[in-house]
Amino acid sequence: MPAASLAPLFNKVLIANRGEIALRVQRACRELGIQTVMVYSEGDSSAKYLRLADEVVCIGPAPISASYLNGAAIIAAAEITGAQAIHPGYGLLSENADFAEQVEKSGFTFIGPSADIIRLMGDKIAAKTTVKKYNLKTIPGVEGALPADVGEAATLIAKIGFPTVIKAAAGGGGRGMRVVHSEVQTRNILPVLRSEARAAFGDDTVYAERFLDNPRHIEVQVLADGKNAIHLGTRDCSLQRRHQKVLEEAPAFDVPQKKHDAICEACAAMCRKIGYQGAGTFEFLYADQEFYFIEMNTRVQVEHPVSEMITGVDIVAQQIRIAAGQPLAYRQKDILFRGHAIECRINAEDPKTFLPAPGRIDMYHPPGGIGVRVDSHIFSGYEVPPYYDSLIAKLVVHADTRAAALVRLRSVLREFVITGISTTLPLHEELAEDEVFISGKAGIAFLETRKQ
Amino acid sequence: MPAASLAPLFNKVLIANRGEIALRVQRACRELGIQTVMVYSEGDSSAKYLRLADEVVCIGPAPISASYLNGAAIIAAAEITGAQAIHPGYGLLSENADFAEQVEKSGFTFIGPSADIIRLMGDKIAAKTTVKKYNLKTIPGVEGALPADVGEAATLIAKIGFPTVIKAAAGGGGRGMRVVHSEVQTRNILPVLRSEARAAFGDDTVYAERFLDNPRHIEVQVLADGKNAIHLGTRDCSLQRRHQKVLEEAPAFDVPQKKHDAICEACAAMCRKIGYQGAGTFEFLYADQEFYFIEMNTRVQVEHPVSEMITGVDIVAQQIRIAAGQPLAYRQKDILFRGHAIECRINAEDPKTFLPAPGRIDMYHPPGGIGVRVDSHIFSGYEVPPYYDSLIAKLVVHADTRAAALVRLRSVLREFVITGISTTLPLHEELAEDEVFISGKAGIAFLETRKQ
Amino acid sequence: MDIRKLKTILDLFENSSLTEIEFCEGEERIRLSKAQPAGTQPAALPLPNNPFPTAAPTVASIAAPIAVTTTEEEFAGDVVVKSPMVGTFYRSSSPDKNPFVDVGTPVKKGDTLCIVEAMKLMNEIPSPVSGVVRQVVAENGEAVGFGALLFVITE
Amino acid sequence: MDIRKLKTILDLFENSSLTEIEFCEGEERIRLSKAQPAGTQPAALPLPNNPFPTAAPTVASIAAPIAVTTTEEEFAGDVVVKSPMVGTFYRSSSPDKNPFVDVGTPVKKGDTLCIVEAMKLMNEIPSPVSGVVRQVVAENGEAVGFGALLFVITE
Repeated sequence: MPAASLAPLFNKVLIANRGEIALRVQRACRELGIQTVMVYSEGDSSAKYLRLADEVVCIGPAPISASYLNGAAIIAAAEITGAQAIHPGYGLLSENADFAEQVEKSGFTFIGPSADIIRLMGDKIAAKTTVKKYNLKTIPGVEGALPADVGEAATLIAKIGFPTVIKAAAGGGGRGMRVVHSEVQTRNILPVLRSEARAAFGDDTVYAERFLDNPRHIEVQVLADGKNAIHLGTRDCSLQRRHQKVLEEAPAFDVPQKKHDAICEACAAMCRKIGYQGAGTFEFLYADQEFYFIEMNTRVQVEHPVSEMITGVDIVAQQIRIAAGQPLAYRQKDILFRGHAIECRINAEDPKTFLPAPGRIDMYHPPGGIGVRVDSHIFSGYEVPPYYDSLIAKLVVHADTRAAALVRLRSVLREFVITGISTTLPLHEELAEDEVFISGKAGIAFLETRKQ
Repeated sequence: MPAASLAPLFNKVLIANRGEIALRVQRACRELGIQTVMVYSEGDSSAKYLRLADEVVCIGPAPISASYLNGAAIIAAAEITGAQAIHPGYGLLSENADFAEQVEKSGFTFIGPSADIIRLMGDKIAAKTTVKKYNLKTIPGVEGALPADVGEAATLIAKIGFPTVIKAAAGGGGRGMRVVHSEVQTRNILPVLRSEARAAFGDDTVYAERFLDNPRHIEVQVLADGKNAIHLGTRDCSLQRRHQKVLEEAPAFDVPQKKHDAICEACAAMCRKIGYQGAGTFEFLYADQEFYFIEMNTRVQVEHPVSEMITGVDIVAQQIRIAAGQPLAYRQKDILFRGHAIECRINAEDPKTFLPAPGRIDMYHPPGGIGVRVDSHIFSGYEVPPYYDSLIAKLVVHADTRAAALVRLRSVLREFVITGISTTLPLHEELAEDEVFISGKAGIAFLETRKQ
Repeated sequence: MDIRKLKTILDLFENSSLTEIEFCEGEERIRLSKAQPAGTQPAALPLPNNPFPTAAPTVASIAAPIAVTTTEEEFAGDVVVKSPMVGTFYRSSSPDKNPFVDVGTPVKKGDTLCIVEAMKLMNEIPSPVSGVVRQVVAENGEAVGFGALLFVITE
Repeated sequence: MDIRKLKTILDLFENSSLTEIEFCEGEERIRLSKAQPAGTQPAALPLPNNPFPTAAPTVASIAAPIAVTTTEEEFAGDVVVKSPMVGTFYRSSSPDKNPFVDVGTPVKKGDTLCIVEAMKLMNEIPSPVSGVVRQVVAENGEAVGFGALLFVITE
């Protein structure tokens, strides 16, 4: 690489997140020789990754609204520490276009795409309209928002056929949506959904699309520098519970290679055309060998390690390099795909009821050995705070084939010890033995409908 | 792969070792669907890998001579548990040809090459004579054992030039050797060395070879099934203290690619010709761009994970498959080399004096994240017994380049926590910052002569 | 169930810190239980809080460092004033002016004690009580995090 | 359940620090409980031995399982005979012969107690003392590891 021509990296980056991703970003910075500023809430003051940071700033009390969602405090923390850039991690402010804009206006670099792109992709209807221009299919549906007139809307919906799902534009995560099976039902449900949406989100815009029965959730990881773009293949994230991913793998299994490569290339091509900058994920529903775009995430994702395992590319390090103005370090042909990776999200939750289980971890002993990666911020004696997301560790296994990765997963889960609190480790032990999951045919409804 | 044509794997394997390699082999068996029998001494009864085994058998009291070197007890343990094969790990009985022979005579499979090959390679002079036939260079020296007559021997030595090292055939690990710088010195030293060798090893056979000044130690990993053989590239293991390796990397750095590939191919070719079966390592001294064969190890080595990291091949699983009579699962062209890996041996030793430091580990917290692998049998609360080798963990990092691997190593060492006993972690932190090591020019004398 | 198996289970149970085990096999069923040692609350016993800083000691350069342990109780009777926001602490309204308060200054509830600048805004921090400034903890121009100790006031 | 088995269970329980045992086999059911001796040392308490078996419970099929805690002291006054080697335990020299000893058999020092077969060799195990066999712990044909408890002899 012609190092002389590269833009210099940042001297200091502020990490505006918590938990495992805060440590993940910190590790990437450390390896890039960048100093780190970690912000934290009073609820996270015992987190050990703070001790590994160069500087730490308390930004507020435990509730996220007063701390990790407090953009002003985070920007003030960047000001007083002289950080040059802010890495938002995932969740929290990572896809908040206003925050990204404020960061840039305050003279810092937001590590992610521009506020405009975040805003565009944050609006589900606008995002779909956009991707269609770049040859990505969306689920057949009524173009744009549904008209206010119930009769007119129902007629339009009937044209695309049933079952159809009607969704609030401002909804998400399973909230503000209904599946309808007839025109009559549509007429009845539509006013109800609109008033619910108005009450819940202050916006009664709704749209409609064909409902796919138990499709798989497959996504494409991209990296782009504003000019060039590459893909890092696919991930299958069909194992979800209440729209929360539980287990992810890479690459997506049992997709014809041509279809697989075509969808990946189409995503990269779109990034090139819109001048996308940073890491991004195109999410699709996959049914009957067709990919239907559902949304784009303009940030690093929880499940990024599975793509790192099969490609050897450090996605977070690339995000930072790109934000500093460096060109992509890889061309598509440099990306060699090797083997299969599976990630289990270990949550501090009851494995049956999924109720959060914060508390003190008496013993934390992660497994080791060949083809095993664990990303976690916890340790023996750590008190899992009750205020935040319950993700406490990500167990990733990698092997030559999906079958071998499954075998490794089963073996390794036996060695993973977390005591003192309930975790979803037993759920993953069950899943690793589940025939439907093993077959690779599990769709997004699998986990909710599975017999226990 | 045509699974139907493969010989069946073993149902049950006995693991005749302890510590991290016992767990390593157990993991491989578990992934292959093979039941494990772990033998243990009374000094190891608290080891947690025993709890993960299918069966355990106590084979004797703590001292290795009465337990892990007690071949009869190990074979009896295989008998009473119905194990079909014995994996010897490294060290202990792994290169004991008599044990291998006894195992086979007792009706079990020894997971390793035949007793004849072990015996051949265990005799340093015979090994060198053999490899020369297969186009591997040895250090210029007097052919065969030195003649009994001092004058005659000194004359022969003078012919190959000084400095020369005289070694007892039965010696090793730095014992029973002297460097001589002149013919006069040779005449004086020779009788002394012989009588020392007689006293120490019961054998006064000595041989002589050119002494290389601070060469590097580079080795080639091979896998062979009795017919075919492949190599998994090189490892540089120059960082040694009292002939004990401290840190290893793969591939060997700064060796011209042609020379590198030629030596690897020569080793694989020899394996094909002699019908070698199993994993093996050809050890070389490397100086002035020449490889000089020193010895062959007919077993898995401590540092095998660095080769696994750059090739993706599970060496231990392959050993077991080969011993079961399966052909190699890879052809040479299947082996894709990716990136650079570094392994640190973490010993329970004082990092300055290297005195053993057994005792209770209060806290064990291995690092995680991208490109990090830890092989270890220890845990928080584990009592490191005073009877055995002080190796308690192997930290392996992997990255695109050697420079990136070094950066990762430095970053990751900061996160590794072992408290309660002294370990060599601080030594590795120093090494990771050492300019000579970083330059890649460190030879086998580097660690002993380095200023602290 | 044979005796060997039972013995093994017993040993396993013995060496564990479990207090109860129930084990069924076909028609067989075993329940083992152990009394918990009275009064031993091992909660804080093996607290491995300490190893980490040793492994990676870092000096946070920010006024409100990890785990602000200075709580009101430590200043029994006195009132502590903490920073309500992240920013830069100033003792006066401009460099050429005198500090708002000093040690010994009597203050009324609502009097400005200092300024914390955040995002170009000057935020005046009022005294929560009437009293006398006993201690000025933060230094002029210092960066302060949320909850950083600024003043101690004796009512 | 025969009395020997029960006695063995009792002995095991006696020598353990358990306070309760419940044991059912088919229609049979045994429950044993013990008052907790005051000031018992909770030896295994802070030892984090427990998480691992929970994570991966395995039943070792070999007589001398992990951590043989039965030591001489636990049979105060009596002499325990342990297996000096790995092998198969036989109570008689051949299947059609009577056992060398039984509970209650008086033995002299050096008398053969049993055979441990290892690597096709029949090793006669002599009594280390003169006395009376109080207990036969291992079962005929059972695999024994080094240190496995075979007999208890009262001098």
